[in-house]
Amino acid sequence: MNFNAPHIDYAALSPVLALTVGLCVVLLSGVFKPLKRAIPGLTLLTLATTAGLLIWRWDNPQDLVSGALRIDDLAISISLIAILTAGFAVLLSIREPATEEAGPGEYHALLLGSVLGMVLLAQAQNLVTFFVGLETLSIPLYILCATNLRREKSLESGLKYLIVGSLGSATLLYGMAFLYGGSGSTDFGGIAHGIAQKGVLGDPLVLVGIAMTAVGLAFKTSIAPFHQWTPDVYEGAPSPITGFMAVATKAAAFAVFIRFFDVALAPQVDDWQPALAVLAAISIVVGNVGALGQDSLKRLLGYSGVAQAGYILGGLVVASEAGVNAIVFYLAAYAFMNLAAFAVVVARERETAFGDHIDAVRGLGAERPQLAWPLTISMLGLAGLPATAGFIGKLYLIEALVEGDYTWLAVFIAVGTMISLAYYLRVVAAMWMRPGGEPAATPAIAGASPEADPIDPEAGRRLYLVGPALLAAAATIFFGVIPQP
Amino acid sequence: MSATSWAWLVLLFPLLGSIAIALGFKALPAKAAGAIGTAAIGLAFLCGVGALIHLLGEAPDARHHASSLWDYASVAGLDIKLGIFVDPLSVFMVLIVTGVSTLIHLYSFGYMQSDEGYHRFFSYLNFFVFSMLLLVLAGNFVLLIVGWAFVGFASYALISFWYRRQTATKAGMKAFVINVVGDIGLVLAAFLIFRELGTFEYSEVFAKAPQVFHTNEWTVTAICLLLLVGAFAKSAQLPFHTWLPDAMEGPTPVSSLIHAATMVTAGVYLIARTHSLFVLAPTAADIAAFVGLATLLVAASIALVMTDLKRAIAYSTMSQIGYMVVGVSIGAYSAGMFHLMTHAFFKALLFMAAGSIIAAMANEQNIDKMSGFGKAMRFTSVTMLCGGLALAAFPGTSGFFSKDEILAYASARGGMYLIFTVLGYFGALLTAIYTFRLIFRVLPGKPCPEAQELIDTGHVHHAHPFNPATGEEEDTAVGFPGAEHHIAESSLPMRIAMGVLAFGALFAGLVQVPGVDDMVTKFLDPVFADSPLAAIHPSVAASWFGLAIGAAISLAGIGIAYFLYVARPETPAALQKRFSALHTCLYNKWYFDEAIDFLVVRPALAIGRFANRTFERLVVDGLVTGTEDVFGGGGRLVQLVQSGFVRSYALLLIVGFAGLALYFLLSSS
Amino acid sequence: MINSLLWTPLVFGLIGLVLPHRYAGWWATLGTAVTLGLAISMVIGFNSGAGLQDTVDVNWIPGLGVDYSLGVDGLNVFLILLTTVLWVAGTAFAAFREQERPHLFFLMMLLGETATLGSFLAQDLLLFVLFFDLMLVPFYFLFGAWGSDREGGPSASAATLKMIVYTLIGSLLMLVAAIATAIISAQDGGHLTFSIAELAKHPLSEGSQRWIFWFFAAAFLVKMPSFLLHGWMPDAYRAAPLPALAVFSGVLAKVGAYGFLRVVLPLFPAATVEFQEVILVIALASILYGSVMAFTQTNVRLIAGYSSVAQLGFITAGIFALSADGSDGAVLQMVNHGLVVAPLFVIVAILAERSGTEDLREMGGMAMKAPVLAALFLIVTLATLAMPGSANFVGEFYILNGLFDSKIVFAFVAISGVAMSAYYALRLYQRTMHNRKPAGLESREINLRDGIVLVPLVLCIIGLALYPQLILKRTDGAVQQSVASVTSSKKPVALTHQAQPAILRVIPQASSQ
Amino acid sequence: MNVEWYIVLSSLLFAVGAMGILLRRSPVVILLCLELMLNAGNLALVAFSKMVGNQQGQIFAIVVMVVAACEVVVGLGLIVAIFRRKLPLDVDELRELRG
Amino acid sequence: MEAVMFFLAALGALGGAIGVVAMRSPFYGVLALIIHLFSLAVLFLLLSSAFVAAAQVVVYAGAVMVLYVFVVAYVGGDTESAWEPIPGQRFLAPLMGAALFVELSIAVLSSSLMALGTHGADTKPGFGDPAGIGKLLLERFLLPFEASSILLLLAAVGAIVLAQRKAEQ
Repeated sequence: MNFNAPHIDYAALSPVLALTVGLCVVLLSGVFKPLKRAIPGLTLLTLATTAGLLIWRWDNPQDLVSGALRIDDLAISISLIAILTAGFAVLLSIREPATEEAGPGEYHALLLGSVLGMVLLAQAQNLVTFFVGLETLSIPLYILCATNLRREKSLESGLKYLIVGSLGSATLLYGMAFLYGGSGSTDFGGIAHGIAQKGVLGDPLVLVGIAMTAVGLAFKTSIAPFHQWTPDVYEGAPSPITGFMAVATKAAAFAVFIRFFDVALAPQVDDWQPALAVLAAISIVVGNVGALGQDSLKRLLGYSGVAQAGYILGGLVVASEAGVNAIVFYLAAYAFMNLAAFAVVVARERETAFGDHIDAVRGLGAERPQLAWPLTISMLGLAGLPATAGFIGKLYLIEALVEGDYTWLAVFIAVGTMISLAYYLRVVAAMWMRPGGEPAATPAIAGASPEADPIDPEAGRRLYLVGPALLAAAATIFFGVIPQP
Repeated sequence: MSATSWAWLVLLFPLLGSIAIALGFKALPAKAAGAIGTAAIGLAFLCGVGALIHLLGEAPDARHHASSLWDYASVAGLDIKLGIFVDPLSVFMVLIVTGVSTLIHLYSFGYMQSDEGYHRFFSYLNFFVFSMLLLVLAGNFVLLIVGWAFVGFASYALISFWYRRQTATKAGMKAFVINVVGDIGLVLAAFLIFRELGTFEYSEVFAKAPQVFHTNEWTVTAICLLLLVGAFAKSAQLPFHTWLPDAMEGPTPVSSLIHAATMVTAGVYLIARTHSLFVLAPTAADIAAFVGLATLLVAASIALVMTDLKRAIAYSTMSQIGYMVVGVSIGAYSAGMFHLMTHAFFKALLFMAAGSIIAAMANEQNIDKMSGFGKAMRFTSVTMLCGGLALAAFPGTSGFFSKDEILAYASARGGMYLIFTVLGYFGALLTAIYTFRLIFRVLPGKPCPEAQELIDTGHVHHAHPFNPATGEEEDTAVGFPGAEHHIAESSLPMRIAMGVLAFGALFAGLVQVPGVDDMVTKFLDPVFADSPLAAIHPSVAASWFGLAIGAAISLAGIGIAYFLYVARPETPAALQKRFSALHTCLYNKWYFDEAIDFLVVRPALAIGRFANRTFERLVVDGLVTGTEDVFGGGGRLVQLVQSGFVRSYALLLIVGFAGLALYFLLSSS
Repeated sequence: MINSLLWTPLVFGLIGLVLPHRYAGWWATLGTAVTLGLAISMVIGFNSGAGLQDTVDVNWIPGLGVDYSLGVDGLNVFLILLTTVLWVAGTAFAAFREQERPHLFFLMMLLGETATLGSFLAQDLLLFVLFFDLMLVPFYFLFGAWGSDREGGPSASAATLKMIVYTLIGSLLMLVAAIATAIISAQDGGHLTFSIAELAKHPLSEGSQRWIFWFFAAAFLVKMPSFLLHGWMPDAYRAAPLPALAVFSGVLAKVGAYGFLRVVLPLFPAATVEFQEVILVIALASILYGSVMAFTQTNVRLIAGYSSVAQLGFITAGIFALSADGSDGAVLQMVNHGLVVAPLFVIVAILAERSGTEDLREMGGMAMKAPVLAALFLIVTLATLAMPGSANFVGEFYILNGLFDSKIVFAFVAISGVAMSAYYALRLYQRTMHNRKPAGLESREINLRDGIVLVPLVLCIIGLALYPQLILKRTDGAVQQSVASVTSSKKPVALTHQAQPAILRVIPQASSQ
Repeated sequence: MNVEWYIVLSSLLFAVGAMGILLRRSPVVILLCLELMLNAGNLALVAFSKMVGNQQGQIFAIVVMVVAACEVVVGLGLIVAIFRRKLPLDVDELRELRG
Repeated sequence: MEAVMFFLAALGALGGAIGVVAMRSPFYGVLALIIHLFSLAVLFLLLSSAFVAAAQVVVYAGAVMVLYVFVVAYVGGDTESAWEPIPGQRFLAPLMGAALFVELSIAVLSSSLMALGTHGADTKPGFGDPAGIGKLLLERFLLPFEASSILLLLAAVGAIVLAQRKAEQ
């Protein structure tokens, strides 16, 4: 028995390697006291290097390590979104209590681990890599959610995420097993080939396999009715992590969603298209109505994420190039809009005793315009108003949908957007307009409670919070005005 | 200078006067405003005379000219120019309007002296004259409508001139809205004309109409009926007349000028102007004539019982316009226009006299409280008598000739039209009675306290100013007659105006004595030459026979009035008791106001209230809140399902999975 | 030129952010004045025979076939002028008064101007939709943040939210419809483009037109607002700050009507003909309902608001007369109504300052010491009720004449709105200016600052009354073109629909004689 | 035995595991049930691997074991953290986050 | 013989699984799981997957279960009450479990895939032995293999983060 080491193109694999190395370095730096302060910097450096390497590989698609990965423009753009989000999360985590709780080395290593999972997931093209990547993405997040150990909510969110997430993973795994059984292969290409060749097109085994993988992926992307973890986990997790999770998880999961469904399951497109369209519609409705009347900003963003996932799923449903482009653009736009919002939420959490309650941003327009503007732009963008990237994103999606003969879903997006205004603008109103009602008499977390985090009255001026917020908001506007720079 | 240039100048002066007074309301002293206003109208009158002379210098069938300043709105096939049309009819109207207006301005110069809204008054008044002139000079239907609406507005503004009186503003509103209904009639008529004939220009319309329409074709009948809606609304004919009595809330010169002499006769002018169409729609013409007749009788009957001096005269105006409408509708065009002219003189005069007396009564308008002004105010009494005689068609006065000419024409046309003659004479009897009822009540007899005061002190009576309609006390700031608003024949301009009009009332009839001169007929003939009806002329003998009957009826009426109100003053009360039902009906003006209120105003307001209180809240708002509730409810449901139990989340996940798998199983087959 | 016209306000607004508070208002007014100057020079240079001119056309989102494409023609040239005029007035009116957070206020005003101008100028369907939606953003802030809460009613922000959500339903559906239009058109052979002119050349199949028509119509009808879709109007109008409301009511409502002419008629001719009567019924309902509401309302803003509903009903009816004169009149009436309703709201503001209330029942006698104010108000009132001799009358005359020719029954019903408008407009005037003055109410002459705002607007009304041809002449060409696309498709339809309601065939044509 | 039997058995195990998650409130037991489900997946993978005759399924199963182990470690870590925080070890009582 | 083995192992696996779900005490649950895992290992052997079976026994039944036992011992194995706070859960959970089973079985049994009804492909000897698995692992599945090692590292770090003493402050 002779052993043939697989060919490895280290240049193309370099982003993954860089991340891994960075992860180890960061983890080790946590052990040495003098290096502790440099950890955020090291993390950012790792991310920047990875991003640079990714950009270097732009427009140069190829398969890696015996077809386990495929680095192409989709993978790179999604990875970049994940890395960008992680970079923001690092900045927002500065002085975050959770960082201290977990130890900065561990915290950032876990973050990088999750990013690694995302990069792998975005490039995955066989079931094993897919599954491992997904778990590498998820498991650090389960931990990170719970890192604010003093707060019950944080632990609760971690546990909930773990339980439901593992249930989702198990379902996904079972579906993968069926697909493997049906097609006899674990490679995406092999699956497509197997389904088409073995005469199992439309076979119940394959179709149920598709259903189960769809459930697993829908879970990760917060598609209703598999969304229920989203609001709870978003609310409970430390805010920088929530921001990271909201954007990056969704992006990576959608990347593999696209790759898996549009490549491996392409032969069955007629079967899964209507099902996913219905799921998208349900998500749009559930997410949007669920967000109505929410007082917790993070929770509101959680529900909004459900709705947004519904919109994005629309781009997948049509299974066309236009749809994929629309998804990528929308995810990028979504990243900027959400990051701006979370940066402000983090700043206000530290600045006031209201936590992420909507009262925390009441009167922000007068008090802290540098925070109010980003949040406003973010909300308007999420609501899809013109001159923001959100509008253009919706434009792409709707165009793809109409082109793919899913106009009714486009109408759903329109109606959903209409409902969503009711809660997005509520936030805007709280910032700029005279309060409709009295602010809550007692802050969400009383100052004396042991769970309360220390208040930093200057948080609204800190560059590492305001900077990302402004940057993300500016990007939102920029891509709204010049969508194809 | 061409005739049209004169006509443009006629329009220009009042407009300039109005603007100058309006803009200079702070800078100009009161007298200057009055002087400017009067002078502007005087100049307009002179220009009108210029146009007249110009026309008379031309061959009779060349006496029509059109001219336009600029394209007003001419696209998409509509061609609307800012154009005027000058012919004997319009010049005739111009002369009456400017002539009477000049005198009334003169009268107002004195009468309104102490009013604080003096500038406003003259500005409005000049604007009114401008509008009226625009109306009569307009060269197409659109501009006619503009003038039509402008006079309506001027009328509104002047009726509610004392705008702090709620009665005045209400009356103004009523007048305006009813007039807008009339405008709508005109507008629709214009649409129909345009649809059928493709133009709004008078000359083209009248030239094309006979070629396009068959006689009595329903289109042309519809056009004429719509025109009549406009005419009746303006001229206070049934059933659009209710605004006119209320319009007496305005200052007396306004009643005299707008609501007696000029504006209200615009309907007559309109029918005369569009006679070419009415000739094609004899049914519509007959309808007009019968409505005129009905108005004539109804108004006269109401005037018999009115106790409010000005309102009684207002009903008399309605009645007299009825004669004119009958005249121009049955084909007695010149006669109708002639009556329009004489009526302008004597009715304006009567109002002026009434104004003097009311001023002397310190705004009291109830004739039951008046008596003995014959001694107290000699000049006024004499002029009032002149006006009264003319109105009652006393032989030889102007009204005598003009009214009888219409009736003589009706009998000459014969057939069904004899009804107009017969009932017209009956109306004349009523006219004579109610006219002299007023005169006998007011002038002779023992002076009432106010008259006595005037005799004794030479000053008019002073009382707290109050609203004669409601008895409400008035403050003296702007918007009410000023504190010293009690000018009674004291001022020279007023005397001049009344004198001239009295002269006109008595002797204007002499221009058109049957078989003698017929000046008006001859002048207007070219205008009506195209109408076959214009060829009908009562013979001179028949005319004189009619005059004789008219004289007899007039004298009889005066006699009855003398009997009732002077010789046996207790009879009226007895009659009133005897015929109490009839009296109540008359006294309530045949319940027209109530009927309109019940049929139009109340339903409209009820609908409005329903819309406002019920529909808006239930349906329109309900649509919004309903949607809100649906989504909000959905939200609460989602949040209820989001129970916080992780196991129930897992359950939902499994349920969703089972559902999805079921779908795929079903779709596999 | 056209670019600078569009972006000047926004640029001024952004620069204004760095100026001291005191100057923010005046700087903004200067910005609007400069824009007005540009607009005037554009109108002067306008060639009424030349169709679309001053065009700019740049690829914006090539992937989607969206162009940044602007242009001026007869349809929009005066609406642009109207926009710039009213914005100067509104901004100046606001600048004369103390505003909270002036930077933001005036930035929003100017952003609103840019967005509105953009929606008028856009020649690309998607760009139009974009600006159409963008208009809402500044007004959301203006109404919500500077509006006033109503006692016992919804707060300003709640009322505004309702407005935004309501008006966006239509807009978002319109977005879908716009994209569908382009894509279906491209699928029928042809490249993907949103250019309105290009799309008009290849109308969609009737089936597609049908639903797309309603999506567009929903957006426009809500915006106007028309009957049954005006649910957002009362609360928003009550809440809005008056300078913003003046431009909002004066201009933004017209964008809806303009959209019908610009987009719906040329692009969906078959559906337009098919649903002509449905839209006419809605228009008539708006006229009647708006009028009836206006004469029972006691809130002065709402009287103006509901009168707008009625007026926009007229405009819609004119457009859907589907004849050149009707649409000519509609365009003229859009300008007129803007010129009337904006000063009306300015006057409402002035009255409210003097009386401390916006309830008609508590007002009266304000003309006492304010003859100039009364005169200005009177002129505005007369124009509102479309007094013959005003340009509004000419507009209504054209509208109704067009309607009379095509749908006579509708014309008869519509014209009853004229009578009602006389009543409600005069009622507003009388109850505020005339009658007895309630105690505690002040009658004060208009001051110079308000005069500077109000008098030019009134002069515009008078000028237009004397020479409405100014607009009609320049508009007609483009309107004919817009209507022609419908009438050309109308003929075969008319042939297939022999069974017209009998009532519409009652009147024989003159030519048959 | 036919492969069908194995697969049916694995689906039964999968269903039992899912039911356990739905019914049990102790986080430890829920973790055990998750193990059941993952193992059901493993059984299916291995059975299919036998069926199609390649060993990819077995590789997958091994990787799944690693993943399962990771989940267990993290899950147990969380349980310990919750226990230390003196919170009830009952998933139904952890419901501060809801709505 | 194979059938007997299968039924016995299947019974063991199913019994273990039911035991996990049904046992009130976590401690017994863990023990039931161990039975289940051993039974599974037998099934793996039957499916000619020797290496997987071995890994199952060593990794799972050995290492992981020990961890369970420690944790259960640490936090205390209180039996949970029978009270069900979520309405409908008692009823719906078995229902959905059954539905899942039925659906999956239908999918399998109604599949047209012929191979399901066989003993599987004819495999060469050495199928599933450590050598073959190892070769595949290091050649084709090198990357997932390495990735799972990082995953393990991360999980370890995570466990430390969560369970460290500091949290008690």
